[in-house]
Amino acid sequence: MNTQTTIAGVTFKNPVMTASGTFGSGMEYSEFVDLNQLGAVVTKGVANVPWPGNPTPRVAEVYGGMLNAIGLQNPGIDVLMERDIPFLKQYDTRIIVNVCGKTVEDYVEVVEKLGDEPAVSMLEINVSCPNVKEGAIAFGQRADALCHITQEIKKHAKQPIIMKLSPNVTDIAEMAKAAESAGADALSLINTLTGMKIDIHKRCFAIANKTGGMSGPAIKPIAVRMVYQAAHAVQIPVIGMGGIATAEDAIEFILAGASAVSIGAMNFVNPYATVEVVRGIEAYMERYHVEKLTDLIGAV
Amino acid sequence: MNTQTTIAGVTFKNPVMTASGTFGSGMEYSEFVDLNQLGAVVTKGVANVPWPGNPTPRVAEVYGGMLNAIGLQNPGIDVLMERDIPFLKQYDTRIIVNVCGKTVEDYVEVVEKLGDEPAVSMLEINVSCPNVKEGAIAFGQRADALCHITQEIKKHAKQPIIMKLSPNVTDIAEMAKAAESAGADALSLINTLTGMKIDIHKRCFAIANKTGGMSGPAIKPIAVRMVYQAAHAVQIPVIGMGGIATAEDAIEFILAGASAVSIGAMNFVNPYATVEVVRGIEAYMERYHVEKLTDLIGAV
Amino acid sequence: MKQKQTAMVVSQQEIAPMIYDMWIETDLAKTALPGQFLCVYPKDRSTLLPRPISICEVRQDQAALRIVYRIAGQGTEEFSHYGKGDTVRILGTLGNGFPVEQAAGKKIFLMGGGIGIPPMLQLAKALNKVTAQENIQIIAGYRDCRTFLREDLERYGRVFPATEDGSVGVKGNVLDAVTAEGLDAEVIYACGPMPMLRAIKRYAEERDIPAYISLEEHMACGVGACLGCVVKTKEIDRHSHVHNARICTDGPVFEAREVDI
Amino acid sequence: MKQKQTAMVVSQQEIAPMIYDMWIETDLAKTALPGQFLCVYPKDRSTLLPRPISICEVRQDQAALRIVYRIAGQGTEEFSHYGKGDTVRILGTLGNGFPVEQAAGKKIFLMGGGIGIPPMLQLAKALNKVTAQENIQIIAGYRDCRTFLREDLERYGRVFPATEDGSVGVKGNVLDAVTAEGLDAEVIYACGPMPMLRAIKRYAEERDIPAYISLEEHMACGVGACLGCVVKTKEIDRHSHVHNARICTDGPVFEAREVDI
Repeated sequence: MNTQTTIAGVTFKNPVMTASGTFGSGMEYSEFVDLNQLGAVVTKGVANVPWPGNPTPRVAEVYGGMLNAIGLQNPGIDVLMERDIPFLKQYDTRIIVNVCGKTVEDYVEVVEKLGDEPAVSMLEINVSCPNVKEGAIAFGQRADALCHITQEIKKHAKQPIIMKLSPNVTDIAEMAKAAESAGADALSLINTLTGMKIDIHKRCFAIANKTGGMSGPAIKPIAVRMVYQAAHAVQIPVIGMGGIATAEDAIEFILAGASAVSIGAMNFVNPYATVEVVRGIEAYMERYHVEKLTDLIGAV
Repeated sequence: MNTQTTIAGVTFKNPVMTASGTFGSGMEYSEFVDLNQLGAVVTKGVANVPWPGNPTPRVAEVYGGMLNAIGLQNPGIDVLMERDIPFLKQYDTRIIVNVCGKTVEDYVEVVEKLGDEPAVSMLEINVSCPNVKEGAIAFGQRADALCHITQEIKKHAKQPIIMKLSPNVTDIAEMAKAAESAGADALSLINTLTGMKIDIHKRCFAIANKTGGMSGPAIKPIAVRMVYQAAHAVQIPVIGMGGIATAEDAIEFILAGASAVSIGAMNFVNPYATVEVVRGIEAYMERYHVEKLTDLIGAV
Repeated sequence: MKQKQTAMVVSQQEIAPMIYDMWIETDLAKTALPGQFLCVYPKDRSTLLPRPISICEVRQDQAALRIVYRIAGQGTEEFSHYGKGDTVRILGTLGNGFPVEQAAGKKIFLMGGGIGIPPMLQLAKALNKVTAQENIQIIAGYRDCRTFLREDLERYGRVFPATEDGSVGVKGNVLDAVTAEGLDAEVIYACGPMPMLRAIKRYAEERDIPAYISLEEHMACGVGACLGCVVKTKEIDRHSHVHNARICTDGPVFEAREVDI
Repeated sequence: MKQKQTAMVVSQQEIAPMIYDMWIETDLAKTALPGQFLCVYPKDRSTLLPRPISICEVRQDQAALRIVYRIAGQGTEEFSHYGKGDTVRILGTLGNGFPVEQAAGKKIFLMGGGIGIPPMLQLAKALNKVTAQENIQIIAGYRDCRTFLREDLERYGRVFPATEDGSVGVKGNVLDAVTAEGLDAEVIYACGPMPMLRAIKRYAEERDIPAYISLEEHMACGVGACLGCVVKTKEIDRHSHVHNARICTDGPVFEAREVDI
């Protein structure tokens, strides 16, 4: 049985990754799971300088999921390269760094620094965080803006780039095509859906930022639909995510066209989720006599 | 305590309505709830001629909700006026008719026939059904198209019109403004979010139409966010819906800016949901000494 | 009577692998008809839609209903853990049920396939009131030797089992059993998987005898409002005004000739 | 030790309106420290996030942990129905806990407000090992005469209750009690609502004494990965490299001067 999957020339031992922002840099969850078992660790979004993020409350529970407005708090690229990458290098897993910024220049600065780090296999460009005022989402909700930033980053990136798409758009296929035409090597989706929760007793917002990004099993059907539409609109590989809790969920995304999947909010609910999904995919392949994982991609 | 709310000059005894397509024409649920207790019954979308709808399976369960692709099966406007409106006239509740069509002319034909029926208080124009190929959604995802159909219908409508907006858009505020600028008397949102479910054992789509509209508590945070954004973008009243199961949910929408609310998929889970929400809103107003329901609208 | 209520579980046991037999105490039993069904609601709030489950047996005197169901997912898995004294949330009784009177004095097939067998029990009981027991031929199609409900059925008619693996009775499906046993009938009542119902529809049409088949479809409301569970009809349906009837309210039982399956 | 496990409920009772007292059998007790907390996960799938609940008491010999919590929503409401023999899904033990050694030989305030009182019990127990019992002054702020855990606390120190309604002890909050009773201390440990903690921070800074306060914030992961539960810090935090520390891992206990609340 071969669980390998290849994205933009990079081969992963299995299709299970961590969704950026839900797994830190792996250190916290290394107490629960053996990182060597994962296809890749995708680190929390990092900018050119440290970001303090948003005021609290930053998270709230919703039916079947959660809202978050962390605001991309991060220690900056230098700390990531000095502290977090060396930690992850100890493990036999791929490293993908998620990159965020407020301006194109911010992104480029981070991308260039990462170019000197061969241990980083791919870069995921976050143009879809709904929780930061400037930058980020502004690039992710307009096809022309997405094209522009993708082209600029491609000029400077040594590693293949994954454009992480926002689900808060009218036509995900159009966005996927825009990123592909601008040179993206792969796509990942979905980032969180913008949501809101109001405390009816205090008559205030549950999240200081008013709106937050919604994740968790509740959003899975929307994510599966968008992954299906994106995967059928482009030739480049798609990494699927959005509410994956079990191997069954992961396989649903793969059948919809995803070449790999990421576990996000469910790490918070079940710290063993990533490795359980790896084992569950193997069990499914065995049960249905699937020899190569790649035979399942888009096989609906 | 005054639970009345007024929309485009039409006064409702309370803000609780039924979401189009989840309550038939009231007949089925009249066995469970006293329709006299409701602010309004919004009937299932009706076209100029009978529509057969989509093949089955038309519905599927998802985490915290459901997908549906009924395809607007309906008996046509003549049957509605001869059979369903007379039935609803027996009750002391407002009647709002949801209108669908494939072309502008289809909509106009229905709207003109309804103009002769004074028992119908308002018309809700469905330009956001994700499950019919032509018409409907095509009008609901582009601001210019939404403007056009709104203007055309306003030319022929005797009753005030509610434009029912699709949540499958990048900028709900832009769509809300487009409808208002074109003369809409009110807005209702959200219609369902396009989702997909794949059966990983049969490796087929759970719904014959492949995609379906997602509803239920799982989508509530997205709905509350969009109602808040729409209500703050326009002057006309907004009717909020999307996963409302309890009075607490309904109040959350009202605080977000909704002048009224609709109960949708939860009628299927709890046939008494509508009346329970009416009672629960009264209890909340009593507990917090709210004299007029209108004091709660947008009070976050 | 249609009502959503919280009822009490009287007893539950597994009678075959993954197949559970639950008795529920509810006054809905007073009006329940053979072929009608209940909507059963999971308690876990992540699974909201009702599970339609056909009524297997009715004890009006004890105000008790019996349902026999197979674990098919998270909802039915939850139900299978209920025990005596637990509550169960139900909506019922739903659907039209089998037209018992059509069997008056006639020779009958009751054909049940797999989890379509349970509704045949209450139907067989009712048919004993309108025709002689030797006329009641119950053909039950099982996977294997786990012939659940067979003893109960034998109390109300002649039972001819068929099994996919041939371990009991005729090897094959219910129609194979009819041929092998050389049986015939003037009326057919059936419930089971779609391929079986299609075959029975053909069988009945060839012999020009009525066949009342109970259909299944994914449901959301169970009361005829959502139009989720429709079946194509030969004629334009009086309610929908298109070629669709609602399985939950116009059915689940249809005369085979009326539907296009 | 950090581990997610399914543990067994030993006992549970309501000790004040909406306030529940649960003993859990778990080997996590062996390493649990005063001021640490557990994440407790609801079983209903519609509520996924853990509920952080502070450890009230530890019995290492019996491998048992005690938590005392208030019903605040659907999750804690679910927990309140658990009884002896039921399972409870927990992640623990989490957080840094109170620095007991800072109290060596000193005169101490343990200040608990409302549902901030429970962690004071295990802390008082531990402090008995490092200072004389008469030095351990426990000031417990209650709403009313329902002075839950008071008897337990009295076994480990001198308890001065304060009540909002004045029904027991001093009328007012914990600092009103300090004034009224003319108490003083060299070290403060506190847990309770933010206004109370802010007042204690001021009180301690005025007297230039250390105050170790346990903070609360909405959490998602409980293990320091999501950055949901941060508190502003006076200095740049060594882990985050910004003025934010993670309450779940760098806390929940902070020296009041270090945080900007």
